[in-house]
Amino acid sequence: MTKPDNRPFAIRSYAPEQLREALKRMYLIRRFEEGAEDSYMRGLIHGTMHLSIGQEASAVATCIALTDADRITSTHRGHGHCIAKGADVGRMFAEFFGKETGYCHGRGGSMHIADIKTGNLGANGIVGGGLPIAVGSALSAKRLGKPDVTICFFGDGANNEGAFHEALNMASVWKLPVVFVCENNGYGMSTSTARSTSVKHIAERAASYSMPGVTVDGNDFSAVAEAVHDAVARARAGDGPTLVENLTYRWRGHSKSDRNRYRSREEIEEWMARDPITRFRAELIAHGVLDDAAADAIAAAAVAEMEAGIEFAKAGPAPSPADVTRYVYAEV
Amino acid sequence: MTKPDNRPFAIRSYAPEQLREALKRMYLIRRFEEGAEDSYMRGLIHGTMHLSIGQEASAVATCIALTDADRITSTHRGHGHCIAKGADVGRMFAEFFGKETGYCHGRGGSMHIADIKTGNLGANGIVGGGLPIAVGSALSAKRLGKPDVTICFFGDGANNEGAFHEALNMASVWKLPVVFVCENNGYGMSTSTARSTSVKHIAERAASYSMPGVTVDGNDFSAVAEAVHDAVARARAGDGPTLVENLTYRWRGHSKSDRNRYRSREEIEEWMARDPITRFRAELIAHGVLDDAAADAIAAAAVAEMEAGIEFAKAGPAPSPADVTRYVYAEV
Amino acid sequence: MNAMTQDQGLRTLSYAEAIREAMAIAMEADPTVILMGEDIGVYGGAFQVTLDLVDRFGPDRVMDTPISELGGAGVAVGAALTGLKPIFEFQFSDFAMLAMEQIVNQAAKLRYMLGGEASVPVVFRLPSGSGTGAAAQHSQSIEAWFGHVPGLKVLQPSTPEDAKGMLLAALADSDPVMIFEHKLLYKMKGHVPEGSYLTPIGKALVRRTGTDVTIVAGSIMLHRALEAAETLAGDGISAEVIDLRSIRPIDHETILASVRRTGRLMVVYEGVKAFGVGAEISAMVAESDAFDFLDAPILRLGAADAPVPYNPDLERASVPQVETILAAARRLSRREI
Amino acid sequence: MNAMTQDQGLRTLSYAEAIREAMAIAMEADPTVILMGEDIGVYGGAFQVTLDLVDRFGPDRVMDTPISELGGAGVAVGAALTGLKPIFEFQFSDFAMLAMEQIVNQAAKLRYMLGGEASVPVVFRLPSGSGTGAAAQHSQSIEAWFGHVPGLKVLQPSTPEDAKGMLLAALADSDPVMIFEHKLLYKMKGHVPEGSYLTPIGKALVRRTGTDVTIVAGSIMLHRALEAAETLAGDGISAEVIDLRSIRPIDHETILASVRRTGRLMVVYEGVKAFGVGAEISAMVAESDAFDFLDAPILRLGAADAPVPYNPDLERASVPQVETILAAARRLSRREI
Ligand SMILES: Cc1ncc(C[n+]2csc(CCOP(=O)(O)OP(=O)(O)O)c2C)c(N)n1
Ligand SMILES: Cc1ncc(C[n+]2csc(CCOP(=O)(O)OP(=O)(O)O)c2C)c(N)n1
Ligand SMILES: [Mg+2]
Ligand SMILES: [Mg+2]
Repeated sequence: MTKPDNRPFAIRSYAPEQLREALKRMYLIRRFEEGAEDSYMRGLIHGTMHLSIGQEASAVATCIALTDADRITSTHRGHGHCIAKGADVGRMFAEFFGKETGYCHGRGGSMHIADIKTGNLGANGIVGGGLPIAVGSALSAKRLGKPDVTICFFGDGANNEGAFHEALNMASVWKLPVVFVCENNGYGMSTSTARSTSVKHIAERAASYSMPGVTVDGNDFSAVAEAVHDAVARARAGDGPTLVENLTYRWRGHSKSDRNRYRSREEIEEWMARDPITRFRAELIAHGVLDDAAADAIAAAAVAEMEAGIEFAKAGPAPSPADVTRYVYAEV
Repeated sequence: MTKPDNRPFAIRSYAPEQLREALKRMYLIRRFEEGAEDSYMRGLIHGTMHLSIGQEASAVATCIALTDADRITSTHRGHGHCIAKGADVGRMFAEFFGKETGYCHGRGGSMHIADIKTGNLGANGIVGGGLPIAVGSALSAKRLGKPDVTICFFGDGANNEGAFHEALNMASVWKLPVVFVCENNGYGMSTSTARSTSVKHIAERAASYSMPGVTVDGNDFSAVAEAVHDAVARARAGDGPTLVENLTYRWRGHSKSDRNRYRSREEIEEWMARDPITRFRAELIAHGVLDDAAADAIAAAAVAEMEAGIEFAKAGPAPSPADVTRYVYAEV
Repeated sequence: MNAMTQDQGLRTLSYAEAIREAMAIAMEADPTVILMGEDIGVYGGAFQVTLDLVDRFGPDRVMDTPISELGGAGVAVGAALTGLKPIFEFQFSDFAMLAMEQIVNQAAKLRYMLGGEASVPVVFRLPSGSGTGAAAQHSQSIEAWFGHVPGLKVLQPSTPEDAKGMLLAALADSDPVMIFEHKLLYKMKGHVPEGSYLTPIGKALVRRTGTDVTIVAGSIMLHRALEAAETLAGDGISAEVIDLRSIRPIDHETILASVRRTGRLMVVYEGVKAFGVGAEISAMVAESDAFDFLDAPILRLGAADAPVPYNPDLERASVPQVETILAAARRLSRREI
Repeated sequence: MNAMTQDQGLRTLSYAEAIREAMAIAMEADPTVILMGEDIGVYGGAFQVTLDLVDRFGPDRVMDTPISELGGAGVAVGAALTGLKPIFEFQFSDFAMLAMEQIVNQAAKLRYMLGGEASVPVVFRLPSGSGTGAAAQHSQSIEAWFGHVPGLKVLQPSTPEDAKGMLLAALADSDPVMIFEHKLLYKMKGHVPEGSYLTPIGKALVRRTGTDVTIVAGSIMLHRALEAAETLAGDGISAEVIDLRSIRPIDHETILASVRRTGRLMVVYEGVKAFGVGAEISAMVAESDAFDFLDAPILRLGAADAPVPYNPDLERASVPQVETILAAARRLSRREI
């Protein structure tokens, strides 16, 4: 009889190389968003943006075991998902700077970044917009006989959209290979789940669709990874969808114009003390996946990658105003 | 110590006069719809219509204890609700015949009949269209400090619309005095609940909105009356919404163009054997509310009322084509 | 209904059959084509357009959806984005209002927002129009809205032949296409070629040549216009009748060429007059060089400024009929600057 | 931005403040007026229009809704049908696409479908337009769609004074009214009278008189047109600038009277050119007797045929700017038949 492996799920399930890459992506998300914020302040980026700082575990642990053929749909708060799925931050910055070298050739910006090659079907400016699209993506996999799973990220606020209900119902009726990952950060813009949502946990709503629903600490990398792993396995086995709810928190305001009149300083600080990156890093060190120096090196690499990304983005050409109607229709 | 009253809920709760009126309305619905069907065959009615024959208990037992100030929102299959709430069949037929004397002055037809005076906010051509409207009506009652309750009728098919989800969530969050009455007749048009809906009983979905959900035999007058009574009491007490699911069956096709390729003869016959009118009549007789002769007299009165209604309708004037844009805007 | 639709020894099908044939051909040829919609399986669709297709292709490819228009359309969009070619039927075009977000915010814009890195080859079929006594929420003609949406293509077949060819063309297109089918045309018969062929998207067609006045009309209004033109000929008024066919893009050239010749233009359409298809065509002509050739104001005949009424006489009065077209055409032909 | 908006010793407010003042006045006067929308309470609305109103009127009358546009709008419709007067804010007009069914199938049609037996006095407020770098799903100008919908009234204030007066007029109206507010105007300051007053619905306003060309424009385009007109005056071109104000109904008389005088018409609007506001106005003129007074084609300046792009230069290029208006007006003034 072998001794049970009591290490956290992620540690016992993934190779050290994968885990280090995951830590790297978490740092990269954090640094990328800080870099974006800084660029925004300097006037290099226009419009608005929604930062996911504080939610990095949810994005990276969800995507850790996915292949490029597995797909995600993302949200307005999608930078983390994008990087977690493997996007290049240079092309992301280029998009923010409105360059032809950006993922959307400067047409989309932060709210529409997609990276089809790594399976990211795109952020979405419409809350809940990605929910049925994810189900359609899962339908494609099933009809085309492919093993690919689709992960649908959405927020606690999105769960009150009719699209949520319609999408989960169809996914269940048709037993499609999709995992609904709710990033419950407690607020849809200024409105707390308590004031907007008639259940305590979004995962309770899974019962309405006869699918498993699980709520996990979304700042605990291993907890997220395990829940998503099980859901993905279920989906790949043809057993249908699952709803995973990651409890997490965004450190920053909803968007650049948030004056933060609806949250207390204490609440924010309490959550900052549960920084998912610090926790994951400590876990990796505790289990010998790396040491402090190696972790610092990873963190430093993330900074370098972020900085190189900004340089790449700055250097890229801007689209020509004459091309304003390009890409509306397929070119024939 | 008094002996517990083991009689069915309706018998012990309502005055004989009310019960006889209820039986009368059930007969009237049946005869009205048969009359409408017949008129349709004769070419007196154009368009289409959705008959609720077989579902009369659900309509009448739901409305038995409501006042005119209590409101309902109805559906495309709304004749029963309309009569149950107290409408005049003459004006209903007049509407079907497209007359100025009809409830909608001939502009609405079967799918839009409303009778604001008796609290019927209207049938609806859009599946699920009435769900948020009912919540709005309940919001009015609450804000205006009135004790009125709103009943929202909808079908099993409608429960898969996003509007269902959004409406129930808001009603619950705001604790509004509304009762959602799902008439589950097993099919949305040709699509069975099994093929369209990821739960067995719609009432299971109440948990997603932290409201009570109860499933009853919708052809059992007393069962419906009791469930709705409790829900209305809860609503009036300020405790918020309830979802009541009446299991029932429509004897006729979905609409006039249904070729019935999705249900078996046996299934239909099985349900016809559970005729809600026959059952309620027998119950009333068994408990001495009336005798056979009195019941026959009620049935005959329903026929007479139906026939008089048709005559009234025929005699009414048609709107003038010159008035085609009348009623688009308020006249000032 | 008129000469054009009469059997001349050629194979005839109804408009509904022609659409069904197009779907069957596409499904045979391409396993990625699927059908989605409410009651399109064993029921055959509210207008029986998909009748028996589920028997031929099975429920995995002829999918009855729950009554979830937003979600259903969104599933079709997501499927189109990832390798399938869905044909999504809205049971009535009116219900597309529930799915505007997926049609307009997602399907129409995805290619652009993604800088050309993705495409959404979805086809939406929308039974449309009045005349069935189904009242205000089941009788609308909302196609003009989609003319206002870059990224979409919007078609309106008026014959069985075009109904088939346009659907096949839509499937061959890599962008989202909306096809508005008129409910009253489903039973109309006409010649339909065998096999696969594509009716070009964005091309209007002169269905009757004339010299005195140009009448642009699509869908069922084409047939009313042709009937009116026949009577006008007896009056000595020679009307050119153009089948619009495509609302987005609009075939400017065919219309302008005709107006340059006739100097008089009338647009007939079933949607509400204000902000309808006629507004765009009129404005397009009025800003073009053909303006200089106009000998009279540009007339629009559209629906009354009201929801579609239930009463059959009101319903009839609310949209252009042969006699309204006739009267307007006579007025227009007499008008001098 | 131009003379009209400059302080002349009179009380000035921003467009957002003017709207807020209108809401506060209405809520003070009428306890049935309530506000509904996403984040309109403590957050003050995405554009801070409802700032602090929740403190004044409490959360029962300033209701944060869940993110449920269809349901939220439907609740407002149901409430309006039964005794309340809700002002429902869509956070961005783009999100109204989720609620088209309740706006168009229900609110707009209920009075008619019920033969006049009910009314739906709801007001929808819709922050609209581009210029904020928010890209394709947060920058649309979809007001033309609602011009196509009988039963609705559709307004577009271009000044703080009108923003207040139109909202009060909308609340005094017993039919559903949609008010498209331009995001770039929220901070614009201008004179706003104290107290309650109603800006008449359906009346355009000549903001600048002229003799050579008529420019019809609404919302932010009015300001661009006025700026262009100022420059044109230097060129010796006298432009009459009409503030459209109301898209449904459109004030035919004011526009036609001007065109009869100038003989030249240009319509400037931010929505996509095809099927936009300009199409309706152009067609209305081209079918009217004013047609005979036209000395040149009718020009439309609308948005490029594309979703609104993110890149700021593309975004700017996608909608009419002062210089585009100038160039077009010069072209138009020189044009002879
Ligand atoms: C349909 C729609 N409604 C409203 C908005 C405006 N909006 C953008 S993000 C947001 C809050 C979303 O909350 P949640 O889903 O919890 O995601 P989070 O921002 O917390 O990540 C709102 C209201 C939108 N973009 N789309
Ligand atoms: C939004 C919308 N989608 C589809 C339809 C067409 N339709 C009318 S009734 C119906 C079935 C409704 O099923 P259910 O809610 O169960 O009511 P039932 O007809 O069984 O009483 C359908 C699909 C519609 N009227 N509205
Ligand atoms: Mg959130
Ligand atoms: Mg049903």
